[in-house]
This record gives sequence, C-alpha cells and structure tokens, in this order.
Amino acid sequence: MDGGPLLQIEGLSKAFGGLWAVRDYRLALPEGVIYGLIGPNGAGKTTIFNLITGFLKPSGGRIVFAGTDITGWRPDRIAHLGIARTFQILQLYRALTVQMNLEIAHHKHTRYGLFSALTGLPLYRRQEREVRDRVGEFLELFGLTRYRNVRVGTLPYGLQRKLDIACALATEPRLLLLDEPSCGMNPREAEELAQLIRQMKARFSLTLVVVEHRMPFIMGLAERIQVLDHGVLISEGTPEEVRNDPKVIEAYLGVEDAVA
Amino acid sequence: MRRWTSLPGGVKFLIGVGLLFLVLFVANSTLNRYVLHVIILIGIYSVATTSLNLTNGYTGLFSLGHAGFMAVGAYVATLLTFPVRLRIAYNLPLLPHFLGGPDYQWPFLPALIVGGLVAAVAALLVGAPVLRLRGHYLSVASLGFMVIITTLAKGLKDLTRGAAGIQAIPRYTDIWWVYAWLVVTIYVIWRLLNSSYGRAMLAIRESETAAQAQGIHPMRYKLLSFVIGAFFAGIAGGLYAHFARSIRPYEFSFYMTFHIVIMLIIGGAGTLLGPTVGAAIVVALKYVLKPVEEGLGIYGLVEIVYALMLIGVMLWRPEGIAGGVNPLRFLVARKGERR
Amino acid sequence: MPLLEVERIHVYYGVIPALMDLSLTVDEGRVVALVGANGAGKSTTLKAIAGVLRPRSGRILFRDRDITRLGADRRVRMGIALVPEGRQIFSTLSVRENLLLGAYHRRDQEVKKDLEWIYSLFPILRERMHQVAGTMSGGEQQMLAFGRALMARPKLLLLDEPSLGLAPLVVREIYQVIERIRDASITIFLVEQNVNMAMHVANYMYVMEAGRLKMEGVPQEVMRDEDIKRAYLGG
Amino acid sequence: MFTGTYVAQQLLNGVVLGSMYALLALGMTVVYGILRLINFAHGALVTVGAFTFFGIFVALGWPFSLALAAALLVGGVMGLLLDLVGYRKLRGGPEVSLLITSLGIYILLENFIKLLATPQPYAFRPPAFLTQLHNVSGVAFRTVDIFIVIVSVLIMVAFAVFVKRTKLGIAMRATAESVEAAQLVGINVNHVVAVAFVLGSAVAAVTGFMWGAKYGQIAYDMGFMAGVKAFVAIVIGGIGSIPGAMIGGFVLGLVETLAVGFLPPGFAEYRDAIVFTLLILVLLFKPTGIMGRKEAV
Repeated sequence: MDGGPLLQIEGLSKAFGGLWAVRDYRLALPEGVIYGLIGPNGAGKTTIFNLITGFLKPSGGRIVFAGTDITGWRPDRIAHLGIARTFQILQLYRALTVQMNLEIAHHKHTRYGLFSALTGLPLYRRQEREVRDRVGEFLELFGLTRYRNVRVGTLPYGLQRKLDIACALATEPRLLLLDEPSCGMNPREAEELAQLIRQMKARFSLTLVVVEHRMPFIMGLAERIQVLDHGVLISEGTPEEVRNDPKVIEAYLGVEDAVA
Repeated sequence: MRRWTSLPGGVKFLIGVGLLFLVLFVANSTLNRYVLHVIILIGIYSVATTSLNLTNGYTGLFSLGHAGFMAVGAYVATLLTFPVRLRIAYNLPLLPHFLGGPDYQWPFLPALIVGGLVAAVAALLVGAPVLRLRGHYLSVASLGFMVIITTLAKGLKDLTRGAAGIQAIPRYTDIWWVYAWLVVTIYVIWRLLNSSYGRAMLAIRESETAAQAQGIHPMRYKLLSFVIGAFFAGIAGGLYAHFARSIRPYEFSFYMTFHIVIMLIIGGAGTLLGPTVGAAIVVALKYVLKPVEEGLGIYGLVEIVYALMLIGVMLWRPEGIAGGVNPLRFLVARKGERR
Repeated sequence: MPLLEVERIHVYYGVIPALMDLSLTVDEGRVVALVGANGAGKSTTLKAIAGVLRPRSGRILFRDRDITRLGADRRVRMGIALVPEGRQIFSTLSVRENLLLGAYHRRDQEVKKDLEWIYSLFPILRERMHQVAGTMSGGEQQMLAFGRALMARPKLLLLDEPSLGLAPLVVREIYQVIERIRDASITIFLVEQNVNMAMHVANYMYVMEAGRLKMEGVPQEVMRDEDIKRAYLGG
Repeated sequence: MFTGTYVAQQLLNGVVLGSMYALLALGMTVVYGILRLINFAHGALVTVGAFTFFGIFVALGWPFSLALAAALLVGGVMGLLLDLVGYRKLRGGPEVSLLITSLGIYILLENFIKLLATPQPYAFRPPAFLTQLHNVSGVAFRTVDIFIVIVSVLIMVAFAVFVKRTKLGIAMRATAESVEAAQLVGINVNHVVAVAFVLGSAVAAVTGFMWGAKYGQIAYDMGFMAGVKAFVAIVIGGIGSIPGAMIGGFVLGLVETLAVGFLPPGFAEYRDAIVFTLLILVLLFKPTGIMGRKEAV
C-alpha cells in the first residue's frame, strides 16, 4: 500500500425521484480503523452502504477502494475485491445449516471448474477440504461449533447476529461494513459484541465502518465518527467531539427555539 | 445405522446404485409387463422431476416451462433416431449431411444427448431474458415459453408433422436406459450440491442479496441451473418419446408441467430423492385410479385427486415450496439442510 | 382515568425481540409522549396498540376492555386511530377519498360535517380536495394523514413521529395542529424523536431505550438535560 | 391486398375478443392488486359460467335471462368459495404458493366439469336473436358481437362507477395500495377481498357465456388460455391499474386478431406464441405496461 486511505469517497450523491438521500458525502478511511456512522432516522446511512457495495448506483461521485475505482460496479465484483457487509435486516440463508452458511460465504475462494466439481478431481477435493477447514476455524472462533448442523432459522436471534458477522468475515475481506450490528440485543449482549468486533479487527487486520443507533455502543467502539442528517454530513471527529457538537445535538434532539 | 451415516458419500451412493439395480434386476425378471411399464414411467418422470427440482427446488426459480424443454428433447431425439425407411412415408425431413446424411439413423445414446443439448441451448436463449424476472413473473413467462414451444411443434409441420404428431418411433427405452439416466441425473445434482456451484444456487434461493454481497453473481448460477435442468428435461423427453413410441405437441403442454410440479411438491422440493418419491406416488396412483375412472366412466377423477393432493400440501405444508416438505423424510438425504 | 393501559407486553419480529416487558398508561384528555433514539421500539409500541402487531404476551386495555386479540380495523371502530410513520396515505386516491376512508366504519350522518371540520382545521386540504394525494408535499401529506385519522372520530389519537423528514417551519405548523387537536379534547399518544417538540406539548413523558422503558415523568423532570442527552447520545 | 372492409372486419373481431379479455382482466386485476395472486382459477370460472348457462338454457330450457342470471350467481358464489376455502389461509405467504394453489384449483375445477359433463366439446347454441346475421357495407357480424361489446362496456362502466364512487370501491383501491394502511382506517380487508373475488368471478362467468355464444362451442378446457391471456392483458395494460387492465384486454384482443388476419396464412396457428412473445417482451422492456405503476418485476 502507498499509505493512502483504504477507501476514498468523494462527492458521493444519490437521488431517489428528485429527493436527495445522500448528498456530497465524502470519506477518507485509513486502513485499520473503526469508523462509526450515525444519524437520525432517514439520514442516509444504509444508502451509503448500498452505494459502496454496489447495491445502488450513485447519481454522482467516486468511490475508490485500495486504489481501484469501483464506482458503479456490480455487488459481487466488489465483494471479490475485499469489501464485505452485513444487513440491517439479517440476510442469512435461513433454511440452511450454520455450516452451509459459512461455506457459502467462503464461495469466492473456491476456484475449481464445473468439470472438477462433477467428477471430484483432486483440485476439487483439495479446495473443498480447505473450505471445511476454514469454516471449522470460524465456527471455533465464534463459538458456533456445536450449532454447525442446526438450521439457521431455528437459532436464537443473538446467535444469528453473531453468525451474520462470522459469514461476513468468512469472505475474508479487508473492509467490513456493519449495519446496526447490535440491533435487537440487550445491553450485555451488545457489550459482548463490541468485544468480539475488537478481537476480530485485531486478528484479521480489518478496517471497519459501523452504522449504529445505540450510542453507548458506537461511542465506545469507534475511533472516529461521522454524523449524517438528511443525507448530508454534518459532523466528523472523535466520539467526544461529536457528542458535544451543537449541530449533532440539534439533529438528534430538535431545535429548541423552533417551538418558542 | 450409525455406521451407515459415517460412510463417505461416494460409497453410500455406490451402494445405493447397486441396490437399485439389484432390485430392478429382480423386478425385471419376475414382474409382469404391465408393472414394468409403470416402473419405467416412474423412472422417466423421476428424471424430469429431479431436473425440475434443480431450478425450482434448489435455486428457487419457479419455472413452469419444463414441459417445453422435454418437448425439445423428445422431438430432436426422435428426428435423429427415426428409421430411414419410414422417413419418406412419414414425410419427415431427411437428415442433412452435417447430421450424418439422408441415409443415416442415429444410435439412441447420442440422439438422446443431442436432444438434451438442444434443450440446454434453448434454455440458455430463453433464460437470459426470462431469468431476469422475479417470483411469479418468472413462472408466467416460462409458462409462456412452453406455450411458444408447443405452438411451434404444432406449426412447423415440415419438421414435426404438426398436431398429428410422430408415430412408429423405435422403442429403445427400457428399464436399464431409464434408471441409468436417473442415476446420472441424481449423481450430477448430488455433486453440484457438494460443490461451490450448488451452494451458490442454494444461496440465491435463500437470499439473492446476501449471495451478491458474498461475491456470487446470481445470473450466472441461475442460468447454469436452468441449463442443466433443461438438459435432463430434454433427456427425459427423449426417453419418453422412445418409450411411448409416439409424440404429439399437446402431450408436452400444461398438463405435463402440472404433473411434474405435483410430483416435485408432493415428494419434497429441495430434497435429493424427493422428486423420485413424488414421481413414484403420482404415477402409481394414476395406474391404481385409472381403472376406476374408466370403469365408472368418471373422466377427470385422476386429475381431481392430483389437484386435491397439491392443494392439500400447499394449505397444510406450505413450507414445501422452499424445500421442507417430505412425507418420507427418513428415506431421503436432506441435502440442503444437513450433511 | 386511564383510557389506555399497556400491561407488560413483549413483541417480537420473528425471533428478534422488539419490546420487552413494556407497560404504560395514557390518561383521558392528556397528551402523552414517548421518546427515545431510533431503534428503541417506539413505532413498534404504537403498532402494537393500533393492532398491526400482536404482542407475544401481556395485555392491552382500552377503556377497561381487553383489546389484545382484536384486529386493527376493530380497534379503529372502538376509537383508536393511528397516524403512521411515513404517513401511509393512499397516494393514488384523491384527498377527499382519503378523508372519507378515515370515516369508513362510521354509519352516522355527521361525516359531511366532520369533513368540513377537517377542512377548517387544514384549509390546504380543501384547496387540494380533488388532487391525487401522492402529488402533495410532505407537509401536506402529513396534514392529510392527520385529517384521515381524525375522520374516524377517535377517542385516542396515536401519532408516530409527525415531524419526521419535514422542514422546521412545517414541523412548527404540525405542532400547532396537535395543540388544536388536544384542545378538541382528543387524547393523544405521541411518539417523537424530536424531544424538544414533544416536551412542548406533552403532559407526561416516557423514555425508551432498546425495547424497554428507561424513565417516565412530567416533561420538566424527564428533561433534565444530562439524562435525556445520555439516552440519545450515549454517555 | 387488404381492402378497407377486410380491415374493418378484423378490427371488429379484435374489439369483440378484446372486450372479453378486458372483462377477464378486470376481475383478475382487482384480486391481483390486493393479494399479488395470479389467479389461474379465474379461467375456470369462464368454463363454469359457460356450462351453467348451457345446462340451464339448453338442457333445462329455462328462459335466457334466468340462465344468464344463474351463471352470474354461480360464478359469484364460486368466487367466494375460492377465497374462503382456497386462498385465505395462504395470504401473506410466498406469492409462488398462491400461484401453485391457484393452478391446483384450476385443475380441480376443470376436471370437475369434465367429470360432470363429458370430455367432448358441446355445440353451444345461444338464443336465436343473438345469432342473427347483419351486414353493414360488407362488414359481417351477428347480434352476439354487438351484445358482447355493449354488455362488456356496460359492465366496465358499472365497475368504474363502483370503484370511483362507492365507499366499498374506494376501500378496494385503498386496500390494493396498502393492506396495512387500509386496516388502520378500519377497513376489514377480508371483506374487501371477498367482494373482489365475488365480483371478478361473476364477471368471468358471464364472459364464459359470451365466449360460448361467440364461438358456438364450449369445452371443459376452454378457460385455461382465456385466464392466462387475461393475465397477459394485465401485464400489457400495466399491473396495478384497473383502467390499464381493460385497455390491455382490448390491445391484446386486437393484436391477436390482427396478427392472425394480416400475417401470411401459415402464421394463424402461431397466435398463442405471438401473445406470449408479446408478454415476455413487455415484461422485459416495459414492465410497467401502458399505465401501470412501478413494481419490482
């Protein structure tokens, strides 16, 4: 790496039918940090994730990841380049087992052809063994080994959340985008999750962007925070700076003198 | 029991195949022609339903056009194997030189495979636009494809003899051909499911969004699933033609699709052997009920029973579509769920 | 006298817990506000009261009747009307049709009279009477959503983030309307993210966090700056 | 070449066929709008209506108006039964399960009719006043053609008034837009869905009579293509739009008739293929149809 930011976003905008969901968003994300992305309902946080991962096409702006301009790429190509994400509403393969979910997540690392798959050639056997070993490691790491043959839809919600992050990591990304990872958890579970995220970051030398609603959670986790309101970046800084920024307080609590 | 489950998959598969052919051998030498006839039909429908299962059960694309691919396979194979001396009498086209020349009659196996390949090419052409649609739009568009195929089969009289159909097709299909193909079909799908290809298909069925986020290009695997499914549907069509010895366009229309959909749903969509179980139940039921229907002169009874079974499964086992229903669970490896 | 009592309800989305052991009371003739950060479960609470979601356990009483098992349409007939988040007006229908649907269950002869009342409350709706609702601005649509709910002649009006996505000037206008509705002696249960707005109109306040009640009391008490700031921005 | 008379004749035929498609599409689209159900069984109601009329008018010899009223009534009751017994339990589930169930219901009804009647088609002789031939400057038609167009237009106008002016009609449009919002204003969605089924099915049954009267023959399997083509008409007109469904019906009727009338004779057999090619093209290039609103396809 040339020391430049891992993810560089400039002038990113997205309009839906004349309304700006995101306007002139920018980000220079250094490798190895955790960034928090917060803001009231409808601020455009998830839209930004969808733009970075290719699920939405930007109306304007540029997204450069590790020196490659990925603006307007298909989601699967972006995933191959090393960006993984989770979704606000869990997108697990509910009818499949925990093991299968992780194997699928590892998909982009298998390279054998259809012929090898149908005949069971050594190349296929070797790579499948690798997949199983890798999946075994992740199961172990996340404490999911004893659930490996359980259908995901029947797992308790907290474990599903955990598996979701495990699957994102099983793609072996350089950049991980988490969309409200603590959603639906109680404070204790959320604290465990924060712990887990820190461990994962260290172990896989990850860079993360986390969208969150739960303030204590994100304030404790992120090194820097961006605040969005109505699709516009209104503040950026350390958690402490952001918390005391009058513009942020106004966005969250409303303008006092508006009633007066 | 424990020892059985701990065996490697390949060994289990071979043992299963060995047992199957042992049973077939005994059946073939002891049972009467009528029963064997039923057993062969079960095999042909099993191939068709198993191939439908790949798209509808595993990849979650609810296609209703499968009978169209069967028609393509049946007609192509028939045209290739049709005896030279009968071609002129039947007003069927003589084969052009690149297909062996006007005096050439193809052997059964290559004719079947070419039939399957042409069906696969048709799937590629149709799939590229149709698979972009979602949910029931895909169902209706693929149904439209089937109507187009049967209409063509009726209309292209110089090739297909139109609505009159083709008769006197040589009877090549026997119990060994059918079950060998069934084994091949199940083998291919079983291998697929144990590879990244099949896993990608399951992923698309469960959540296309997540699949994309994990680097899977949905269209690629949807097409693959559709094309492989069509290939085996074409094989099933070819086997059917050389068993029934006559084909007409309307045989491959709505009712054919309907029957294999019932077999799939009753047997269990998204399970490896479910389609075979479903085919056995539905075909056997037909041969039990047919005499009743004819004896009492109540035409339509068989279909009414089928329809009631389908509605019953849908109302009381709705998870069946996504691959949950399986009345004979203990017989069937639930590939999508456990390994 | 309590008009609405929510007793220890638990609500799940599938396996996701959304409300845990939530109890609250809304007294007749008052404006009660429910505030909290987004994702805290405020909208879920309103949906459970309106009957769009079913609690897994617990009871909901309206005028001392257990309504936990009743469908949303039955609750409207009993006098509970919700102005949903994002307004959910019928965008392909005309303004007038939207308003008439608000009175769908009513068989009395006073619908016309109430229509006039709504038009006097929101003169803009009279002007736009025959316009297709989807073509109106966000603020106008919010007024229509209010009007539609009021056409049901509710005893209890549930408001889900009426200020969401609206410009400050429009928000002020909306709140003036809320005051007028309050003065028409309709009980209001209000969900807001905009705490300062909520505090201005409410007699009583509940604060939620992560699916549970965090605190309650009269606004001045609840609004001791640090507490509420903590609830929203962490601490 | 094609003379003016020939063109006029084809146009008339197209409008007659289009009227019937429009009626079917109308009934189908109100149900689709609320439940997202492609109701294959809608086609079976065409057959039910035709056979009910046939049984009462021809076999029992009752008066024409009574027979038509009976078809209407039987159609309506069947529609209600379909909703209550068949679909209510599946609401909110995957749309494909509704589709498959409707296939099953179609097969059930079709074979029930086959069982009650016979597999052979029946010659359908409408009352004498409908079969009278007219000739207006070379364009030939029978009274039944005019009957079909007029009655169809009347039904459509009545339906438009119902949907536009009555409380129930407005509620129906509201429910089609959002079931949740409809519940929140106190609409009983089950009630609205039942009404949609009853009306749509009754109209389909009357269309069955028209179909028989126009083509002079009825058979147990007459309804399938009619039902599927009604859905094609909905897609062409624009999914979710009631006027769109009617326009789509007329467009489809005209396209089908004109394609057969103006293409070389050999192409006449491909009419169904032409219709479905049109469907696939519309789905791909203009999924919103002529006047539909946006919906994920």
